Amino acid sequence: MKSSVSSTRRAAPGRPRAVGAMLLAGLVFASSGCAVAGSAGGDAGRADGRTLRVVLTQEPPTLEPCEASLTGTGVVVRSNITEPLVERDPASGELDPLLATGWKQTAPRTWTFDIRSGVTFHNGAPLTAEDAAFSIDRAVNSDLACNVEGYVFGNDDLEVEAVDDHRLTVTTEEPDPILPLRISFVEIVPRTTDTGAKVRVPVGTGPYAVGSWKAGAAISLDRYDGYWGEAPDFARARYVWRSDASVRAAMIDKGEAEIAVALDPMEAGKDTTAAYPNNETTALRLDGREAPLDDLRVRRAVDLAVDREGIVDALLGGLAEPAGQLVPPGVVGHSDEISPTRQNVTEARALVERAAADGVPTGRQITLVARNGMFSGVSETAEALQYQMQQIGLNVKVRMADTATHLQYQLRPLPEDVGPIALLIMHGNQAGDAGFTTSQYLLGDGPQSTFGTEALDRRITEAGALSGEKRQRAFAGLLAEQNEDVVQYAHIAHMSGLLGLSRSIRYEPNSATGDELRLSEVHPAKGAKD
Amino acid sequence: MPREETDAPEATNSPDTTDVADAAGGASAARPRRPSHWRMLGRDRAAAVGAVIIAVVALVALFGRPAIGDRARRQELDASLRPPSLDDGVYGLLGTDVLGRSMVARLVEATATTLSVAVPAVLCSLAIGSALGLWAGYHGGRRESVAMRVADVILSFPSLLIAVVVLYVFSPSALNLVLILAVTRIPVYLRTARAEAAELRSRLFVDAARTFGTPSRMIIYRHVLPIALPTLLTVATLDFCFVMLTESSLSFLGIGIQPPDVSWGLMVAQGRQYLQTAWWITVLPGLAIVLTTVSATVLAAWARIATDPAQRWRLTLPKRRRPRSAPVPPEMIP
Amino acid sequence: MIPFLRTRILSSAVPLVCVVLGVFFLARMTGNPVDLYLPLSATPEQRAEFSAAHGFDLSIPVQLWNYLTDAAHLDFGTSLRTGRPAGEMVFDAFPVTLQLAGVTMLLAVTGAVLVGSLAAYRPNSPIDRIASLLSMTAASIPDFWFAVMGVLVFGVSLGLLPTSGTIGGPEIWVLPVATLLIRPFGVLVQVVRGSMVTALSAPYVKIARSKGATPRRVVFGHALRNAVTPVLTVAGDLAVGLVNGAVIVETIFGWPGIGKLMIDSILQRDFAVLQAAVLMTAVTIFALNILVDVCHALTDPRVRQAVPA
Amino acid sequence: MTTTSPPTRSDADTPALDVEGLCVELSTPSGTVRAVDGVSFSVRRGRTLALLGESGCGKSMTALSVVGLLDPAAAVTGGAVRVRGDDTLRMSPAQRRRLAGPVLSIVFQDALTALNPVQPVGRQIGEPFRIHRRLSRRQAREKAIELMTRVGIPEPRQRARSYPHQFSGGMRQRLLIAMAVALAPDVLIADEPTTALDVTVQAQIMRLLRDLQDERDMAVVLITHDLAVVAQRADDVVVMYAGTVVENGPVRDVFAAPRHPYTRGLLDSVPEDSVRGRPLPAVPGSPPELSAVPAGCVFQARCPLVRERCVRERPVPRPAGEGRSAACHFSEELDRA
Repeated sequence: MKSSVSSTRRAAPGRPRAVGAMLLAGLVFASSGCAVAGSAGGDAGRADGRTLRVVLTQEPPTLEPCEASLTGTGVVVRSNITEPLVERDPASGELDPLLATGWKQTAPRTWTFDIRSGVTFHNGAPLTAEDAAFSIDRAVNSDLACNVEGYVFGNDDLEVEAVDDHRLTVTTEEPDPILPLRISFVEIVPRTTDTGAKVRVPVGTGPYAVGSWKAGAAISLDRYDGYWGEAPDFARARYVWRSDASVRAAMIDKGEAEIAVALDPMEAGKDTTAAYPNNETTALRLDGREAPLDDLRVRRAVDLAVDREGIVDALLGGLAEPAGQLVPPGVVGHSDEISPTRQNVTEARALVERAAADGVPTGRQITLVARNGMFSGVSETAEALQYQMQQIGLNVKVRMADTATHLQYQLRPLPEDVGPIALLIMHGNQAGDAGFTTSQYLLGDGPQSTFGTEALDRRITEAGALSGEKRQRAFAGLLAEQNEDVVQYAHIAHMSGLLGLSRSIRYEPNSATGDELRLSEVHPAKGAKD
Repeated sequence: MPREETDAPEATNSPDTTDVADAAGGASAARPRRPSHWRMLGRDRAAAVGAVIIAVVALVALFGRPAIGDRARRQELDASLRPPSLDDGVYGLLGTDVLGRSMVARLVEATATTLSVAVPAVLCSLAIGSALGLWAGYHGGRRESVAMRVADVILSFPSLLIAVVVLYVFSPSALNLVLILAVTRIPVYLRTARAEAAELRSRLFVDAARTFGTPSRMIIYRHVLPIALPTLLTVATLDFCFVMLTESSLSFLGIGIQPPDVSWGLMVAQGRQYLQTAWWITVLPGLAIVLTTVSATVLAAWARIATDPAQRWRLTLPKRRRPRSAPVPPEMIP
Repeated sequence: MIPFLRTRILSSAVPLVCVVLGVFFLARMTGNPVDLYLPLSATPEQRAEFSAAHGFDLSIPVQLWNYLTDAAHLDFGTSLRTGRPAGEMVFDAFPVTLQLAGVTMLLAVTGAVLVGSLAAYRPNSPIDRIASLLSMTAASIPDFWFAVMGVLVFGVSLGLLPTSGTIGGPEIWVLPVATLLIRPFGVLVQVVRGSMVTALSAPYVKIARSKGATPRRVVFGHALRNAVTPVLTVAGDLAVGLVNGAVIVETIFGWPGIGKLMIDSILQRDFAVLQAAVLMTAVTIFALNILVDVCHALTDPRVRQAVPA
Repeated sequence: MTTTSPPTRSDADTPALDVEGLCVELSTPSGTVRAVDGVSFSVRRGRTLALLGESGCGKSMTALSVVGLLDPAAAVTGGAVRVRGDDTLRMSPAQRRRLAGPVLSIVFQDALTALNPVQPVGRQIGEPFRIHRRLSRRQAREKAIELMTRVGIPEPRQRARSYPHQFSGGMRQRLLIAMAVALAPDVLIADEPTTALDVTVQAQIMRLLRDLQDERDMAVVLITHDLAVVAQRADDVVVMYAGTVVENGPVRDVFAAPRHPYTRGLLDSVPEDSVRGRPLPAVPGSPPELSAVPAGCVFQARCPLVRERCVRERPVPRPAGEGRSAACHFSEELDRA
């Protein structure tokens, strides 16, 4: 429109002023450009082959290591800036040594860890057992209310002691067979770290140290030259964030970033994407305390109503796997025997009719609560579930909530007087053990469970004390029991993440990628210059 | 109230008509029959097209839902994202969305929902805002100050924020949506009505009515409202556009119309992730918004002239030389 | 001019106070943030401790008093989400939005005055019709849709512009400003055109022509200043409305502005940040309203004499 | 435009303004109508010509066509407007602009809307000097103050900074006149310059106009419906009815012995003693609609002398004495009446 102005004869009178205005605009433009650039840190982040540019969904609220179990924080911090003593191999579920070279159960309630020598923090201080003890103490026993504390360790405090520079003992109140796995969630920080408040920018032992954090714009990491392990290929890494998936995808297409997380499944066809199972499992949690969902037949009917293949193919880009249990393959306790329920509308309808005949108020409105942004296509999924539940004769309404509201529905104490709720949940299995899942989601009074049965509760408690093959069998058995006799959950799918990867790099995503994007595993593509 | 004094007499009384009216005075003063609105509409091609589009939209909104039955909700996951084609009957004409629902049926249903949100919202804010504004403008003084400050408060609250709080935190029901949209738009009418009433309150016919002891309520209703109404209605028509766009923005943030209900705004918002793979999901409802609002704007401009005796003559001129007054009245605040 | 300003400022302060109080109560109505920030299995003791640490256990009037007294010292508390001072976060974010909105309004008003005047000079000419149609269309395109299209077309397909971000040369401004611009521009073109048509047919314009004034002199010397009053009013309200548009633009293009900060903080129940952000916006709107009034007074001598109610 | 083109001094015989057969068409709801139909008149420097007629008779439109300020709804479809011998209707807009001010100028009736409300009056009055003489702002201001002094604004130096709304109606009319005569135009068109004013002020304004006319040797076209003003001020009169000229001649002769029944009607309806300030008197009936102007004589519906020929044939202006013409088939009969 503006060109038509200046090219028309009648506009001629306006030109000098227009030019003035444009100049003025340009001036503001330029000055404000400087100001923003100034506040954002200057660096243009061009593709120079030495900087790895990663685009996330949101700015990490903090880089505090004890909050690393928050996805937004952990994806930057874990294994890049700070490291734990022990790490879990996402593929096999085995524990591998990292800052600890070995560990063993030295007493029924005590585990001993051998601390690696020759490791230094970014501030130059050497790593000792005392640092490790400090870190565990800070994350688990302090008043910081770290996220890792409640989720991984429950409420019990740990007794931590540095025996000498390279030996650490951890003592629990009850025998804990999976303590090393729990310890893998604690990122190790130097003993000089603040214990009174959370830190925003941590010091760690990882391959990268925080270079700069321009609030709102970008976080830069620099390669730490004193890193004890193999040096990563990229000298620098930059994180930026865009909340719109199509923009993240566009940045890969445009060459503005090498890695983009959480792309839309619709992009899956491109060769610049890589899908990976992300250890998240979606399910519909049926509130068994409220009619009509208090009737087992109705819950089973809901389970039968869900068209898992249809949802996975049409809405999730074919990337997910229909699920029959809350834990995906690779997690201790996953049962290979359980197969996802197949949709059977006739049978489901019959079940609902039978329940109705027995006086169950099947016409009562059920609220299907889902959270915006839970995963890509969540509102369509909710619509599909609603439609499928309606098809079998139930009355369902969808309510899309924000995170905080969704949490109110998810966590005990559960909201009162809201009628029967079918809550769409997405459970992360990063811990790699069904024990975490069952105590939260299946235990009758579990923090995220609406009801349970005594039998199931007993089996959960028993299984938690076991280890090895027995543990595996016990959990697999009780997961099957939930599907038979409890049906609090109508499982939907084991989800997949979709990563955008520029052609200039090589990276194999794994199930932990969503929580822990290891920059050291990213390499320049063959032929691309270093 | 300096800002509201936008309507200094010489600005609104369109002096451009005076000399022509003078010249043509002999003709227009005693014109035996005024041309019917239909004929005038027929002469203005743009307005006629706009009227047809608005009429179609209104008809679809009123009678579309019974006609399509449950087609808009019938899902068929196997038929996901079918492009528009002629092979699948009427309902396949515009393709299907990601859940395999017919786009034709979705658009029809969305028309009804969109209008059922936008129309009540606009009417509410029109009624409340105009009433308050006329009352404030007619009485002046303290009452006027209070009303204007109320408008200022509403305006200086980021409206999207209120929307997020009410819709996200409490309940994203259609009723709340209508209320939010209505409340945030009240100041527009309040200001416009106040300006009109303030200007009219000193006019002779109002004074005359006052001296006869007519209660102020009646004066406002009988003398002030009829004169202010055309302007207010024009603003309302244009506000329609704003309300639809806001509803769309709210859908983008996930707090607009809630599925399985569907509105144009929601369709555009949900469809944007399929822009590259299935353009029709987002482009068609977007087109519906643009077409409807442009038609409403054109029609509002036309109606404004057509209802103004001093300007009606413009519409009857031959096309080539027809001067036009503003398609958007200056009072319009987006 | 001085009494004019004084009256105006005093009368505008009332809404400001209302907004300050309103946001406090609105925030409190959204519920307790404790659940969001504590681990899922936090004990009641931990919850109580957290509440006490952030003052959520105090009674509402006490919280309000603390909020007001602290705000008077420009202390807005600490963000729950990031642990940073809320005031600092807002002051970081605010210039971004202000620059974005400033550039947008400057371009929108300049462009609209040029295009609108051009259209009004020859009503119903092809130029007028094209300008009217385009401006109406521009005003009715959903902004987020335009933004995503812009990223795909200009960012990816044509490769002319960066897709998003705040770091880089002037080119990074194009898409965000264009997205924010379309609606104000579309509306303003129509307002300018309408008010110019009226002004251009006024007798004083005829007189100016009878003095031999060139079209340029007629439009910019005589008509524009008379036509500018409604344009200013509408532009002021559009500028206020830009906060809403900024939410969308900042969300899509990853600009760390105050619109996104506000929405994030409400979704995260980060009350301190929310209050600081809304207060900042309200003060800006307050200042903007006064600026608009001053402009009115500057352009129209009649306004200067009228003392506002 | 660089310098004021020195007007080629016309000899005394060439009229300053010569309008010939001017036709203006107006688009109306019921189709295109002829608002001005074949109007001709001319006026010399130093002389005053009055265009007399009821409102809607086309006199204002004639004036606007002469200065080129017609509304878009109206268009000149024929005739010529010669200023110093050059037809302005065939000029380019730029050429016309060069005449506007130094040669042709106009005063409107409503001085409040004719002055730009947002500009100080000094600047508006000085504008012609800025446009045509390329004076600096300061010089133009001085000129404006001189003019304001001349038209009788008290304390002109201070008042030059005031805005139109700060002046009374009479003062505003003075300002408008000052602006119009700034460059001493050859032709000044005054479109009902006193209608909006009260009677005492009217007289002052008319006196001012006359003084200025004498001073600057201007030709004045006075558009009015006020017989008294015509009688006192004009040298010649053109009586218009329904877009046409019905009678034309020196005021004294025409008023003494009208040759058209319409003029006659006008004069008869005025009481002998008080003619001043009355609106145009009542001639029974009302003018025809422009869309329904009859084929024959335009005045036939109200004419006391009407007969069959008037319905059939439109009378053309015929000479009716020394420098006079009238468009009536039976103008001779008026003498006898």
